[in-house]
Amino acid sequence: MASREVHLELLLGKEVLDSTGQEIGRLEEVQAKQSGEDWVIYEYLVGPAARLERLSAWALGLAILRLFGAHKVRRGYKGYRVPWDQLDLTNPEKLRLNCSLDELKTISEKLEAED
Amino acid sequence: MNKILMIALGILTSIGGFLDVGAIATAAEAGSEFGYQLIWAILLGTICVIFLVEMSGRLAAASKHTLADAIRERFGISFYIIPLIAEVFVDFLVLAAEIGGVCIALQLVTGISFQWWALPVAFAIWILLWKGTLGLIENGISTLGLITLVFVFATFKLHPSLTQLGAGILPTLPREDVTHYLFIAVSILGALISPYLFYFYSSGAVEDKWDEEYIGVNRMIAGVGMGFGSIVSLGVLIVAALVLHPKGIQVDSYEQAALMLTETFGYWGFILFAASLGIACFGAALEVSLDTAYIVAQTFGWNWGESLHPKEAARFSLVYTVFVFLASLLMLVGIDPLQLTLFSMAITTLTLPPVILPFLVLMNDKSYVGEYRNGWITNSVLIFTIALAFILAIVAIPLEIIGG
Amino acid sequence: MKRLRIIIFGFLWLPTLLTACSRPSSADEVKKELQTINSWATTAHMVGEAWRKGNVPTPYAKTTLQKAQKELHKEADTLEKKASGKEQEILLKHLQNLDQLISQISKAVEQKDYNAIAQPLQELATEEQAVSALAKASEQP
Amino acid sequence: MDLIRDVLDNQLVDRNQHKIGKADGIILELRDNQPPRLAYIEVGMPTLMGRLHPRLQRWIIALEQKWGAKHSEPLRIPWSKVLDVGIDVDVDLEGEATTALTWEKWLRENVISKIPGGG
Repeated sequence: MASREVHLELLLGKEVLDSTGQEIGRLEEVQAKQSGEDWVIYEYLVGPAARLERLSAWALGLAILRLFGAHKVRRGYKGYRVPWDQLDLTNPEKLRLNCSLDELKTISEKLEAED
Repeated sequence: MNKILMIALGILTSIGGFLDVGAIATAAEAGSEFGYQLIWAILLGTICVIFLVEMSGRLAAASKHTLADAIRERFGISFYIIPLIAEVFVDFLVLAAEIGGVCIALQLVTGISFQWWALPVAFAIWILLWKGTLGLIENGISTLGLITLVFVFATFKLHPSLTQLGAGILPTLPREDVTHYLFIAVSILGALISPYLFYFYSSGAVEDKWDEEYIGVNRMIAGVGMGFGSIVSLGVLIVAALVLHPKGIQVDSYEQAALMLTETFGYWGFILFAASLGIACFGAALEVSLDTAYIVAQTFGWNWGESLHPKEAARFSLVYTVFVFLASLLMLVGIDPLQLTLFSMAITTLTLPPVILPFLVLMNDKSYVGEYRNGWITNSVLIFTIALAFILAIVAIPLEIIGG
Repeated sequence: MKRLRIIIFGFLWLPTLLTACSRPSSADEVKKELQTINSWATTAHMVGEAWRKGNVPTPYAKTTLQKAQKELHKEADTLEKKASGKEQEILLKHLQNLDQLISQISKAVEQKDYNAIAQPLQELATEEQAVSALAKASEQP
Repeated sequence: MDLIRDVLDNQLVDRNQHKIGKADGIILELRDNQPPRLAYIEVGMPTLMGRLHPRLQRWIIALEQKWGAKHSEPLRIPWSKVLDVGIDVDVDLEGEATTALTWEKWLRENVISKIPGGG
């Protein structure tokens, strides 16, 4: 299959659903690392900032949350770490996990423990 | 450069920048209508603006980033677009009001109606920006701005009662006209806490290549310079309270304000009032025009710099060129300058929350300010200022309708 | 431009206009009017006085006196539109007097006649006192 | 590396430390059974406006096509040209030679230089 392009900036703040269609949060951050010649994505952060986005102060609200709640938001306190192979980007309008929320929780905790 | 000289220059720079059409107009109106009772508003506004200007400078010195750059980079375009549009809109109104102030000053002296001066004044502003450097603008205008000290001298000559002055330091409500009183208080705060100062100051700091060594200098400039400007505002308020208030003259137009120094200094008093108004507004007009070009260029990552030749920063230079002439049109069609001033001060307060809120994040973000993060005192003042900004934004419009 | 301003005003403040419907009482209105009248009358006086002493340039004095007159006319107009009463009539009479006196002062300024200005200035002071007496009286319920 | 925090919306500077724009967009290449690859950084008004509203994007493209430099294509900087990601993003390019400065150059030649003192 031919390669496809995705505009990352348009995915930011989009709703993410799990494989059963349950909303788990919004795409907050994308992490990349070097792999040979290329830089590749290895992890997404899906956070709880859903409500704040309505005020369009999404990023700011998030930052303030982090300020007061230290790094908990980022460290999976209420958000999730999603490995690259668990998030399907093929339809940018509908970001879906390849697993269910419960499975994601286990994966996320495992990643946390590894750090 | 010698550090003391640097501080002295910096302080001088900020004096001219602090006093503008809004500060003069609101202080004159406050003094003429409520005597000393609104002194607290000037003091409160000064404290807020000192802290915010200090933070803008510290951000620039520690991160080499201007405030506008930092907000877009840290929060992304979908948040930044709010303060950006708000700021450009407010800059437009304020610039028109500043141009109006210069035009009125010329009208006072020559008798030729202010409308006729709109385009010549706009041209003078533009040619200075086009040909001049940042150093020339900062130092030239603020040196001339020392003329506004005339209000402080007048205060001493008029011997105000210190106990009555002291009573104005604490906020009190008047027995009547409460809404109008509060409206003027809000306008004073809107005039002193001008968002353009923060963007302009941080851009100037980056253009002057500030680094960590300037952290201390910056603190001095913000504190002494802004405090000094506030003393001049207080001078305007006190003179208006002593000269106009007892007679029952309420400042509804600049012509009335122009009388406040004639009893103390005679003909020169009149000329000095016009000169103070004209120079302060001219300086502020230069800063507001530059500010707009700065933030637009920084939004899109264009090359920018007042000291660059226009062809080195074509889009930047074009922004201020178009902006200055567009703003002067508001004066050309004859909108009343004082009404426009008060109106734009009220609108300014509406834009304060999205402009000030990002400080809280940026000034605590290690990746920007590193070890120069806010301490608990600066954070407390900042949170207080943000709360104040929200209150002002909420009450400004109802007050304008009922009391303005 | 004026229309644009009205549109901007309306757009921004419609919600607050709808909620903030409190109107000032008529006693307050009368008092405000008296204050404005007094303010402009005193301004005219101060300008005349400053001009006589050579403290302000003639063109400034002329335009400011005109402005004072215009503002006083505006007050007279609003006063006339309201239901007539005895107080209104007295006030209108005062406004007429003020208008005449300011015209005389303007004329003196225009002709640079420093002698002709003394008399109307003095009379203006008397009128001002009458107006501020009315203002004081309106404060009593 | 955090792409949103460290790259998106950050200042791009060229080899000579000249500002050439901001990182308005980041383009990923999706691949089968392999992690998505960072392909380009995109610079341009249409990309930026597209993030606010698709209609704004169409307007700005139409405007840029019709007037002035008649250029609306965003610049794509291959990820291999990215030298360093700090507060600014350093790229190994000559700004003047790229299309990021098409409008800057057009205005310089057609507007600024026509104004006295601007040449």
